[in-house]
Amino acid sequence: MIYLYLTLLLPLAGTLLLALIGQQRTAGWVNLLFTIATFAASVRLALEVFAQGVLLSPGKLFYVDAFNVYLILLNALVGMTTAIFSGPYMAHELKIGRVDAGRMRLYHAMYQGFLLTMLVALSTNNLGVLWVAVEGATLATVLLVSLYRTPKSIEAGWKYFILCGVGIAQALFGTVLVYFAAERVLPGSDEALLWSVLHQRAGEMDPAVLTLAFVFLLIGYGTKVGLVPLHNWLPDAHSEGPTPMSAILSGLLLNIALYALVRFKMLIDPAIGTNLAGSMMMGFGLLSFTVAGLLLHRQQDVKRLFSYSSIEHMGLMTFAFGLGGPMATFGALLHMIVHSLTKSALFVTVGHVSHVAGSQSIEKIRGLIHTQPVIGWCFLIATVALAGFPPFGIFASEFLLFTATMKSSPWLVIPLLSGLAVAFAGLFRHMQRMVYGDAPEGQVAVKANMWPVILHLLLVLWLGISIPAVLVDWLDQATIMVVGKGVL
Amino acid sequence: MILSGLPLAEQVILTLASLILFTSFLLLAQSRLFGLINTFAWQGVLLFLATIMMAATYDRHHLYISAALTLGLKVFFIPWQLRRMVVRLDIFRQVETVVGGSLLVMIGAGVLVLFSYYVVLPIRELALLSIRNTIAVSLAVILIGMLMIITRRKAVAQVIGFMSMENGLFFSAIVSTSGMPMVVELGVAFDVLVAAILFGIFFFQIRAGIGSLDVDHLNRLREGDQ
Amino acid sequence: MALHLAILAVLASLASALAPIPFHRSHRLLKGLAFLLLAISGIAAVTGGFLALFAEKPAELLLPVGLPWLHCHLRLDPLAGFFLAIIGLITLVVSLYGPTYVREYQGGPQPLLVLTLFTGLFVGGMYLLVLAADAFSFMASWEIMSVSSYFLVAFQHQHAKNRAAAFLYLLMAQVGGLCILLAYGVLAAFGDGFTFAAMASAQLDSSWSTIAFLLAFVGFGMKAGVVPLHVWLPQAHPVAPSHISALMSGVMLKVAVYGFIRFTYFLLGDILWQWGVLTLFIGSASALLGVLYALMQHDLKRLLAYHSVENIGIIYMGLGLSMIFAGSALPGLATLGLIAALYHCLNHAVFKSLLFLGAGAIIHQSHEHDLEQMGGLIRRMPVTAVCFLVGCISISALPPFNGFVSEWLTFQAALQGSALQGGVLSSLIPLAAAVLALTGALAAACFVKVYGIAFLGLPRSRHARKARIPQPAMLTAQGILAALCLVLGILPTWTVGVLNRIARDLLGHGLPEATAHGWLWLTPMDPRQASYGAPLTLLGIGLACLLAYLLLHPRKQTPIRTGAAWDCGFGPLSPRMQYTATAFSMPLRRVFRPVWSVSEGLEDTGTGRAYRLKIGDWAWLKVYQPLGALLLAAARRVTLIQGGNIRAYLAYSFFTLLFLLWVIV
Amino acid sequence: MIGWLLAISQALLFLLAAPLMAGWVKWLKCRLQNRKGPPPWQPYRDLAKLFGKEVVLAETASPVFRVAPYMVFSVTALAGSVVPLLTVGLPTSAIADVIVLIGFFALARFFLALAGMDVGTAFGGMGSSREMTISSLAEPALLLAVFTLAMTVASTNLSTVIAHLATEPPQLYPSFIFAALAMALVAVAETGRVPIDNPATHLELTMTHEAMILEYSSRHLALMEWAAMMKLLLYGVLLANLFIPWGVGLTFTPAAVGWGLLAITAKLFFLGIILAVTETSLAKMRLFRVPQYLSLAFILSLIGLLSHVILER
Repeated sequence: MIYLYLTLLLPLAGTLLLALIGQQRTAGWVNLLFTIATFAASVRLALEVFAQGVLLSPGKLFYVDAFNVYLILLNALVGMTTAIFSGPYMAHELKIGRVDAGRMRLYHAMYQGFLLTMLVALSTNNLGVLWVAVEGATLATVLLVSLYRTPKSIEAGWKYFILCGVGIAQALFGTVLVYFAAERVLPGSDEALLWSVLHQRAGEMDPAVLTLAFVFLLIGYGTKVGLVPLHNWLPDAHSEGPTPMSAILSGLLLNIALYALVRFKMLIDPAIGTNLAGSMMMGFGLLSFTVAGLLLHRQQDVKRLFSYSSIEHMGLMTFAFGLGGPMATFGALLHMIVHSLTKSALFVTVGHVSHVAGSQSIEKIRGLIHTQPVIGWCFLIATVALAGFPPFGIFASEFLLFTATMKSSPWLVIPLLSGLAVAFAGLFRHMQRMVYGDAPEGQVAVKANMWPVILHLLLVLWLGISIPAVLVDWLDQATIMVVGKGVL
Repeated sequence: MILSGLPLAEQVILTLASLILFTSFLLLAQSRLFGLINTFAWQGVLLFLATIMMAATYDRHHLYISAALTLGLKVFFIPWQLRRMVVRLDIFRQVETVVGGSLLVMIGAGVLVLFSYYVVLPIRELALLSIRNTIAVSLAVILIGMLMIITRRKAVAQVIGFMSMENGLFFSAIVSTSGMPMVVELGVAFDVLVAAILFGIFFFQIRAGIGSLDVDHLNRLREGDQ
Repeated sequence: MALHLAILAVLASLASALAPIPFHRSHRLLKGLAFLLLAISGIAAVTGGFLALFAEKPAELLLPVGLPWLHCHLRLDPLAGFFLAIIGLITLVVSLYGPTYVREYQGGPQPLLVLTLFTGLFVGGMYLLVLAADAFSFMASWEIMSVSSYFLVAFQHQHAKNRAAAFLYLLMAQVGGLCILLAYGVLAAFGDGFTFAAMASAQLDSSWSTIAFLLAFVGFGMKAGVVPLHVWLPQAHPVAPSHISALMSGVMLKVAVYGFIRFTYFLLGDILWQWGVLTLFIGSASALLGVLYALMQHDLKRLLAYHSVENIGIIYMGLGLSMIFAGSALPGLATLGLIAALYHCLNHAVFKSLLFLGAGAIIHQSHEHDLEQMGGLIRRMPVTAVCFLVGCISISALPPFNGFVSEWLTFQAALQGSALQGGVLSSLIPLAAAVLALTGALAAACFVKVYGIAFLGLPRSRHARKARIPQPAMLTAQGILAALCLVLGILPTWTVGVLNRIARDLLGHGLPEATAHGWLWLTPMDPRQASYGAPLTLLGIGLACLLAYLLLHPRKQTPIRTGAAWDCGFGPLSPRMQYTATAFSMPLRRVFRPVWSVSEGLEDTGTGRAYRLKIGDWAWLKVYQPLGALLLAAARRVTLIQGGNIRAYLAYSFFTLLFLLWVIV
Repeated sequence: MIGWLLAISQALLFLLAAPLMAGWVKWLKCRLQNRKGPPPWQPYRDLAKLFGKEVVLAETASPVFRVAPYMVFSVTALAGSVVPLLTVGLPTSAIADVIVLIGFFALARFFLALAGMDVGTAFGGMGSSREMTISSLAEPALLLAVFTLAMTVASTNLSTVIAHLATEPPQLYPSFIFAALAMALVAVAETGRVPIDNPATHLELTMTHEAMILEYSSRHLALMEWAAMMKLLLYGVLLANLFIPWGVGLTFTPAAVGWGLLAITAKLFFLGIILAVTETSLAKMRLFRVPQYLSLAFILSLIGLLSHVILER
């Protein structure tokens, strides 16, 4: 239990401390130290959960089970590796004058604050607190998106703020409706928003209210997931903020919104009895997947490119969760991990790439392999992994997903596969021009620490070749929770 | 539903609900920024009254805290802050026009109210209070708030629309379930507070970066051939 | 034992990818280590493959990697063994050839390590693919093969052409891979599991099995390069380094055929004759169009790539015939078709690799890809010329070399069409045979052109004049393959005997008659029906030559008088007066004009006017380009939703909300 | 053993008879054109003269140029040895069925065309290009015609086919008429006779065969010429023995062989007459009319095949 609190308190302490000293030159290191400590705590937490099973805090405020423990671990890990990248990256930004000391303080404090809100969102048992945390995550990052104070970044920040604010407000309404339905089942109880309680009684709630609630939840959290047509904030926010933020946004925040959505789906499915929620998620998933795939073809900014790819992958996961069934769900859960790892690795690489080329514009990035082979190859390999080629983990999860689709609704496979091909073409047509060929005059290598990227890619490779037993166990338990049946 | 069959408290709540809905319409129609802010503050007052009403009727003590928060945030702090902004940004003279013509928007809002009622119809009425109808009203407030954000060009007006959505949400929580658990209430209030502050920061950023608070000028980030 | 050797092959190839990484500073060490390990893997694979061909029962193994509930199943049966041996053989030869050939890339813009790394992965992926006995490991190794070969195609990425080719290649590989995945998905859905054993036992109704078949057909056809899925092939093969082209063309396409056979014969099992008709039709189209397109090329490697399309077509024709017979309950004839196809797989692997290695030698020496710039190379590189000639004769299906035997067997299978009940089918099948005959004749025309233009005549460019004899290792590699062409051509009985084991494993039926009359006579059905004495053919030709030589050659050795070639009295001949490759194929271009999109005319070159000829591929112009345009148009439309106006964005979410509310009520 | 002896002697006979056939047609043509032509045995004299001459090679010729005549000659000779001339059932006929035979022709042609391209003159390349074009169009027609027979008898073995047709009671196969016509057309094209090519000219713009061997002299030229004559005889024998199989010896008894010799002589005699008459009455056609000619052959053989499938099964 202590480790759970540590996992949450460390980022809190980090936020407060860095709010004071964030402008110092050592702040990057302090940031890193806090993330390392958080990661260590989360590892101990995971071991504890592995040994003892589900963990419920005394006040029933926190609840760690197989579904969120690995996400907590993933969060802490990506938070740490991104912090490794963040230090030198932001130092470079400071040096070239894109940010000043005050903003560095904001940045570092909010980095920790962001991690805190995400960890709270994952570990909380209270659905209301979940909402508060997700909204908090928006608020923590909104100023980071406009950190550079360029007209574009301000615009992106404003859009992010308004669209997500309006969206997430719908989720609150949905939560209120769930609470309303739960109150009737558990009258006068203070526990009507506790997931651990509701999950037991889900079948008894009023289906009409829950259906209504799910629509709002879907719109609300769906906005944060980046489902088309609620996604418009996403490419802007991801492309204009500092790159470490993009890595975390894309790699983690989207996952958390999806996590919230799935938690609610788990409550709503038994009550409604039909697969209405699932169908809606499938529809949104497929639409996002297709549209994002097409949009990839028209990108001119490398970070926008990868944020659309995030939409695409989130669409795929949403589709999979909507599809239901053990295999698709297992695939989607696995996809959450591998996508996070790959995508954050890619954004970290993109950060280095933009330093090499001095620009985020795809037109200006050329000959990376020539100038700096390690960056070029990491970039290329990470994209290959992202496109779902084996032996990387994304292949495994997509394999599961497609075969599951083939089994339950074969005709949907056609748009799914054509979408995948379209998206792949969209990624690679840009990719090739950036990494291959001759470098432009005067392009020189930069100092880059690629170990976070390599670590992520190795993890993804490992997950593609063989998934460790403990993870399989968790994923399977989570699958059982989500759809009632495991794959093993 | 026969009004006379209801206890007085509930009659008062229903009246407040209709008044809140009315303020939403007013917000939609207002073209002066100060007018908007004032109307918004009045909506907060109504919300505050409704909360007190619920707290007294059902003896929910934690609702008094909510009521206090509402009073502090929605009636005093946010309107005060917005007013200060408007003055400092020197935009209080500007007239805010409604995109698409205010009559059309009003009709649209009316349709939204009907739609909200239609949407909540399937909910079975179990509780004593005519909750379903108040939920319909709060849903209508939310939707109208959204409509307002869509039809207003000025960032400040959008913020007020957003906050009025929040009011609708809050109202629904109050009337349907007598308020959320305390921890959630506090969290939501904290989020609203932070959001209000952030909005203020953003006004200055937008003003500095783009030169106008007209959100239609925020169109640098788009796809296609630029 | 066989399986252990196969695993050793996989490990050695992976080691050849990874082991040299620490030594990448030293070219010598890097090359030595990488190619040595590759050679070891080749030897292991050939040995393992052979052992598997003669093994009593298939070897199986379960590796604890892969998905948690689906560990990696490996299985080595005769079919897998056969293809394993093919891969190993070509790998072995390539590892002989490679060290010298890659010298060209030393000190180039791309590190050699990239080449060796992905070569190792590529070969390893192919080994693993034929061993895989569950859908997941099959797909994983399939994609490893695709991706690593993509990197090999993109190796010299400083040229925009190479990048475009690599992109197209990977895209089509991806689409094909997805189709295969789906095909497995269908089987798994019915067969309750992803292991091949579970899938093979699946009971499908004919419509679902047809769907699965079609998906597999497209998926494997995409990689094998059948018309109209072939467009990546003539772009990707020419731009890869030549020894890689040999591997890609000689082996990777075969691996696709392997997948197709494995899927159709082993996993689907109950074959419908309609599938055979489709396969036969597509095969015929590929064979004919492949050779016709090849005829019009004058980039040597591109030409060879189109010939791969042709030969894959021939293999598919054999398979199609076999499937028609299998679907008509004639297992004996089905066996004949299958053996013809398998035999051609082996032959094509050998002679196409030989030709690519030869082309590589030419390019290595003259740095010319264009036939029009070659000429007279037989004098500069005689050994290569001889080996290349053997390759040309083999690929043109002329006796007594190997290409002929497999085409002959295909003809024999086609002639058995009269055994079928349906009159339409039995009259269509001989038509396919006529197409095969046309293909063979055109291939001969094409290789007369290639050999005549490249090796004979006078050098057409300075580069061609400066070519020299390649290094011995390269020549040895070519020599081995040329010898194999001859051996496989004159010992068909032995080869068919080996292939029989595969057929018996897949169809439960062999060709007992084929080898029943001793090693001299190949008699597929019955000696009275058809027979071919390949060793005697060679002997006959040899004897006749010898006799003629002995009888006619003067006893006294006087030097032969030489003089200028006849010039019609217009003065000395110059190399520019020779027939060109374009001119050579002109009559056929006129005859088959609608087959290509031909645009010709005169253009100003600045110094004068020159003849310009552009040959376009209809499949590319009419299918792929419009598809690409459609995609881009759709993308352009879709970008409208990201128009920049925040109010519009909010309206989206507003109306989505209303829509969903409306839906649920 | 007797079979092998007979086979070898038949092959020798074939070699020796080939010039006579060519001479016979030439003589007949001259007669038909009101000329007093060389005697039918003139080709023997020509060959003998050529064998005695000194070889002169082009400076630019490569070894391929010198190997080609031997290859062309020996492959054609091998082809001759597997075709039943006098009797069926010879051991050599098992070496090659009709498809292999076509393969032999193709192999010979391959070297011939290479030789044409070797020296590097425009003539040679042109001849090779045309030869390969014509043959690639002719081959499918030939094969389809052969298939009609093969499907009737269910065998591609020439010996089996001829024996089967000769022994069964005489019947009229409609398909054979078309197949025979198609094969005759192909034979004309493949042996370079009028209207495809004119064997009597050396410098004409449409020539094919002669252009390829333009640079040859002496014994090389002789081998090439001899091979061409053998090819003519081969096609004649094929046409004669496949479509008019009667008279071919079915056993190895001297009587049978004798009858076979007589029969084939008579058949070839008449074939020569037909060939000479057609060659005299037709003019050579333009090169780009040749595809039409060959597609006629293809259609004939296709009709033959179809009528076999539809009418005779």
